[in-house]
Amino acid sequence: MAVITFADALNQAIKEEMRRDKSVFIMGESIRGGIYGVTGGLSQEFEAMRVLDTPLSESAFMGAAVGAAAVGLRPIISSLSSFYWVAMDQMVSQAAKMTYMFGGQVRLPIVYRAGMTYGNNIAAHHSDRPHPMFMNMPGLKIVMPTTPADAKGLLKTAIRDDDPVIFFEDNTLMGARGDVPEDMDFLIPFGVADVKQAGTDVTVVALGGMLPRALAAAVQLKGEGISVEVVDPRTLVPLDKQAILDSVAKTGRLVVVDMAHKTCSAASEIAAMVSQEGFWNLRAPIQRVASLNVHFPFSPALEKLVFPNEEKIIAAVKRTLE
Amino acid sequence: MAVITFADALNQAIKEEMRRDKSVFIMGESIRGGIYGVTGGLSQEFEAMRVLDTPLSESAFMGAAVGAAAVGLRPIISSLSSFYWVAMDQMVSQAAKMTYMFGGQVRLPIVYRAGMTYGNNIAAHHSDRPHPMFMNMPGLKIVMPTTPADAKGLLKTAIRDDDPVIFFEDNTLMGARGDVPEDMDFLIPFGVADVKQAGTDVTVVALGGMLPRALAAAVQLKGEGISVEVVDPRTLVPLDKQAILDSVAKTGRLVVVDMAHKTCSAASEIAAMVSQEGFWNLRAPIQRVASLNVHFPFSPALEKLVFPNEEKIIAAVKRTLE
Amino acid sequence: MIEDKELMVEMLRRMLCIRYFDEQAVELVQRGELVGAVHAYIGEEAVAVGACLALRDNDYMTGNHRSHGHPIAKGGDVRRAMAELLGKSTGYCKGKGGSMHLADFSIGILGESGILASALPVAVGAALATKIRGEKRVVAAFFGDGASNEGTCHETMNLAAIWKLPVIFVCENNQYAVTTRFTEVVATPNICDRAAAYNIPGVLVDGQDVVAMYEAVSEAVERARLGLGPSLIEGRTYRYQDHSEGLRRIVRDPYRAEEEIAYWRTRDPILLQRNRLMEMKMASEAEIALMEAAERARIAEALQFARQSPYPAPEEVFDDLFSNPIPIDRS
Amino acid sequence: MIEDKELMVEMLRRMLCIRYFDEQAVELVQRGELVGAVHAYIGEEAVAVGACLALRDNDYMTGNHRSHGHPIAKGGDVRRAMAELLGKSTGYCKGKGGSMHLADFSIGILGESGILASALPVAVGAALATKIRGEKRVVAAFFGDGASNEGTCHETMNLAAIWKLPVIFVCENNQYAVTTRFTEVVATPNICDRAAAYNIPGVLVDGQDVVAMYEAVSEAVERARLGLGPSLIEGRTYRYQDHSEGLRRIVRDPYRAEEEIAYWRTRDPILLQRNRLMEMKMASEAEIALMEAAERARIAEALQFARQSPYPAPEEVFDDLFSNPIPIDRS
Ligand SMILES: Cc1ncc(C[n+]2csc(CCOP(=O)(O)OP(=O)(O)O)c2C)c(N)n1
Ligand SMILES: Cc1ncc(C[n+]2csc(CCOP(=O)(O)OP(=O)(O)O)c2C)c(N)n1
Ligand SMILES: [Mg+2]
Ligand SMILES: [Mg+2]
Repeated sequence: MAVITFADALNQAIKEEMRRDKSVFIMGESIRGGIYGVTGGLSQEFEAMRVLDTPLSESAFMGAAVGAAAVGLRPIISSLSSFYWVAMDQMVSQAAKMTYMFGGQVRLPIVYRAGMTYGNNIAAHHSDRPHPMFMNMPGLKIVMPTTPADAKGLLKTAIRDDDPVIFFEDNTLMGARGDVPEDMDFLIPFGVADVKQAGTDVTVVALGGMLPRALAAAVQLKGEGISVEVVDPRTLVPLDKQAILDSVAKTGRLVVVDMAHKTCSAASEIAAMVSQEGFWNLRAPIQRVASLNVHFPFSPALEKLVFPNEEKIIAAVKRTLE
Repeated sequence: MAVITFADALNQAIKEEMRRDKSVFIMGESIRGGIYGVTGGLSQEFEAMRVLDTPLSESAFMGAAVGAAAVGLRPIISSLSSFYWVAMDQMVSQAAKMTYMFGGQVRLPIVYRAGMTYGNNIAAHHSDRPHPMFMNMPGLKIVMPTTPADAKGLLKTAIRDDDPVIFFEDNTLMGARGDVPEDMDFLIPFGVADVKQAGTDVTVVALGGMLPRALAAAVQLKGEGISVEVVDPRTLVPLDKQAILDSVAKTGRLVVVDMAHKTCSAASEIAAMVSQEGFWNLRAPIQRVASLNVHFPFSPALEKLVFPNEEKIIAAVKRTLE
Repeated sequence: MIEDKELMVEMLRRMLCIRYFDEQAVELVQRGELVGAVHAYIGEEAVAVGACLALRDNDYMTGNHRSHGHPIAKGGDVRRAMAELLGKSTGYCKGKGGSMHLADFSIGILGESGILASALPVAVGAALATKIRGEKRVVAAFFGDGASNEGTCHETMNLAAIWKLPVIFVCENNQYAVTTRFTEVVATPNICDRAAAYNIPGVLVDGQDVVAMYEAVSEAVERARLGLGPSLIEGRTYRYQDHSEGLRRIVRDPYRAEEEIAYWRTRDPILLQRNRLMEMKMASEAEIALMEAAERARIAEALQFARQSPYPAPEEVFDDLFSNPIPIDRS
Repeated sequence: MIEDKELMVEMLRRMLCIRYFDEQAVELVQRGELVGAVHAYIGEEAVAVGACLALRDNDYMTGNHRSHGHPIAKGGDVRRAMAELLGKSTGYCKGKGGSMHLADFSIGILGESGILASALPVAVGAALATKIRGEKRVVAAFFGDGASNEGTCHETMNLAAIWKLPVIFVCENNQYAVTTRFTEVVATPNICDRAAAYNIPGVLVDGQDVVAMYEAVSEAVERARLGLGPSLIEGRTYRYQDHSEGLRRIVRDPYRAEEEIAYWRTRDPILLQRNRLMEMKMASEAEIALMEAAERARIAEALQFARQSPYPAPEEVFDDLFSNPIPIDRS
């Protein structure tokens, strides 16, 4: 175990898997220079053909990952969520649909690393959090780690998985530090939520960078005598429904915190699921705390209003107790 | 009033608005020949520059609609939902974000006609129903008519609206016939749901082509002594929340029927909204009846299993009464 | 001109096989036995056959919605193809793909894509993999004149060019995208002129002449195997049928003249190769008649196989969504 | 060579204005007063200024993330631009856009796009509108060497070419996309070589020479106004700063040599035009010094304006999402 950052944990996972399996390679824009902090050192260690700087042609290289995977390699794509729009067709028509459409003839072991930048005054064009859209499309596994250890363990699992995985990296977490195992086979399975903090009054399900905020809210609420159970789903497809339902069975109250826009968010899905499958345990309306249904404005004066924070989570928890 | 088909109602709306306002024009692939049935006769009546056959360059022409609108024209785009993936960036980064990002300097009166083909054995690449994804993106108005009259009235409203509207046309309804007003100013406002059938036991909210199935289910259930209220939201953004909440206040039970994949569907959103805002009126778990979380298979033996039908709706209604 | 008689005869055989397959498919649509969309390749057979015969068995290929010609040309199994068209579980994709989505990964057929130009990145990715592995395989990527206007064409041709990937971009210029003539939507006289933008060879070929296609693609394949990068081959060809079967009911506008179709029928690729084989004394009329009968029988047998095959069972509907299945909401 | 002294001087003035504006922006980033990303245009001023001075006031323009040069060159207001950079309500976009998203629709600046090549369809759409209306306006679309590899470039150039739309595609080839040199990712020696694929003029211009840019774009504008369609102008240029401010902290790889930067500084566009004005006796050293002082003062005043301006009020956060507002969930 060593204490490292979230970014370095991702870097370790990529390096370890590239050492372990020669079929793993990585592509992206200016990644050899380590532009987004995570891919540093790869070009020094691995052959040039395994660390590829691409032209700004996302459709071509995100789709090329499909072709390379279809014939046996294991590509990793490195990009930001906001640049997936231009490659959306390759994500949907090829990556998501190919295995099914061709009757299971082909495996597509691809990891699409999708950084999410928001909350850093980078305005609407660079602040996308599109995980709910991809959840609506069958055929994609969707991961969103919250801690350095999970980042490493889930990324290694993703690289070894035989299906396309979209690996959302919340940039607000990149500098977070934590204990990370050094075991080469440290893998975290998909579909297993992590109860970050046990509690009895209200369940808070929080995604990615929302988790530290939810934990901070829980501390604050504890001071007010409210016991919050904080659940980190870790993967959205598959979703550990049981862990959420079990928690709600105990608390009877649910708040879901999602950095996506509220309408048709992952929070909406979790709320809908619980309102169906956990209905009889609910003792209060389900609260969603998500980004407002508006684009991310640039101005520091406005942007902070748009995404969830501790106060909004606390208020939502209290609403469930009214 | 005259009885015409859904397709002809759309055709009427386009023709009437093009006659009324010279700034309206239409673009799409092979539309002059009337390939998707709706654009027939336009090229005979209007000047060539107002009925444009485009190359297969969706990103260019769907984005060109933004540019043309930004300087004062009112473009209509004619395409299928499955072809929007290749133009996704233009829909998101330009159409949806531009007005806000530029502080309201620009109006974008555009109608994106998005045909949804499914249930006709056309396989995964041509069977998309992506309205929930667009609902997750602020800045787009989203319409989905269910009757010939609504098709006409809503399309005319959409053409006269100053914002980008995605107008989903459910191809299973294209041949449906109904009374359609001939009034040049027959407009149906956005955000006003239509209660298609009053009932007291269960509310069924049904979108687009799901509506006739819901109405058929209601007839069948009536025979069994179950009174179903059927609500057609007509527009998804804005959503007439009040109409749905009012109905649930009466019935205490809700089934939402959506042709999109279940996870993160419009049905999920409506369920989440009611589980929050209508919670205290609910007497049973909310049921979502949506397409299975799997791609549309080609085989007639399989495809029919994937999307909602009368039986599934009936079963869901009965589950709310258990 | 090719000396290899066996090859010359095989060219005709494969073209006949495609022709009869598609004639059968059209008939099945007309009879209502085949549901969904069918885009017949009739008239264009020389493009796929000439190109695919220039490949080795372990080379790769991707295609599009006009999808029966490419896999048959590449050596696919007409029984499994026909079963797929009928949505049967013995089909290539267990009935999940249908007419527009044939694929046989075991012999390098990486699939036909219904979304236009969408398979080009897949082709480039397969080529990248061969380069990373140091193999000598090449990839043929078929796409239409209409699809050539998609942005993905630009991205993939440039990517293949800068990385010198072994891709043969085969543009099947049948001169129309549905009702739109290519001269109205392509700014250069020929689509292959665009090769200049990528510093790669661009060759215009008579797409009705299977030997010409074979020779042009062979040259491109040789370049590719030598590590010299991609080529763009434009086969100028023609389709006799509607864009898709049944479309004439909807599209009333006669976008092309009957005389044009009649002219192109005089340049039928099968007719041309048939005559050539006889002129070159590589096959007699009787031998060709035998071959025709054999190919017809093959299709008839394939249809019988397809008809007798079972439909997929309802419980298969979620199969193959993932290779490593996960628990998902199946309700 | 241009005889119009006023124009020649105005070229220098606008370049100075951009230079000082961006130097100020860089300093504000360093001091932490400006948050978010800033992509400085320093070194590239001649491209935008030469191009925009070839336009009329009611012509249109679109740009990209390297976004301050284009609007200032087109005649934008530095006060409102600076206020936007600081996120103030007096900014061009009421603080909602920030550095990467300046726009002034009142003078045809249709906006800078942070997503690469994503504004090209917008430019083409504006050009289409002028054609539909029978106006004589043209559109200049700025994009980078990196962006030239996006599929959208292909689609828009082809569309503009076949419809003969009045678009000037201005490629600012500053030779790098972040750390990636264009020679590694573009298959032809010059980006303008790709014009061949669209049958349009493709011109390589010394992007450090504002007069050369002006002349090349003027010719393209003339063609466009005559209805002869689009042109592709490549201005070969260079940026002195990091890709974006502060990036050097992250990117350790020195992707370009110090000598290369030093060489390009000898070809500074402001220096070249300054010298030319003096050689041609169009301006004296003293006159230029006065102009420099005036431009510095303009920027200082703009900064003061921006600083004194209020931030947008919280209740404005939902404003401008729609032009015809609708009830949406605001919680
Ligand atoms: C991205 C996309 N846009 C539009 C379509 C609809 N469509 C299917 S085939 C076709 C025409 C294709 O023309 P071409 O590429 O020349 O191939 P051909 O049919 O002539 O073989 C069109 C427009 C599609 N499938 N995908
Ligand atoms: C579609 C898309 N991909 C990637 C990026 C990230 N990005 C921003 S600027 C840039 C480099 C752009 O290079 P170029 O087009 O040459 O413009 P320059 O910065 O050199 O002016 C990249 C990769 C983006 N903004 N949009
Ligand atoms: Mg064609
Ligand atoms: Mg550049």
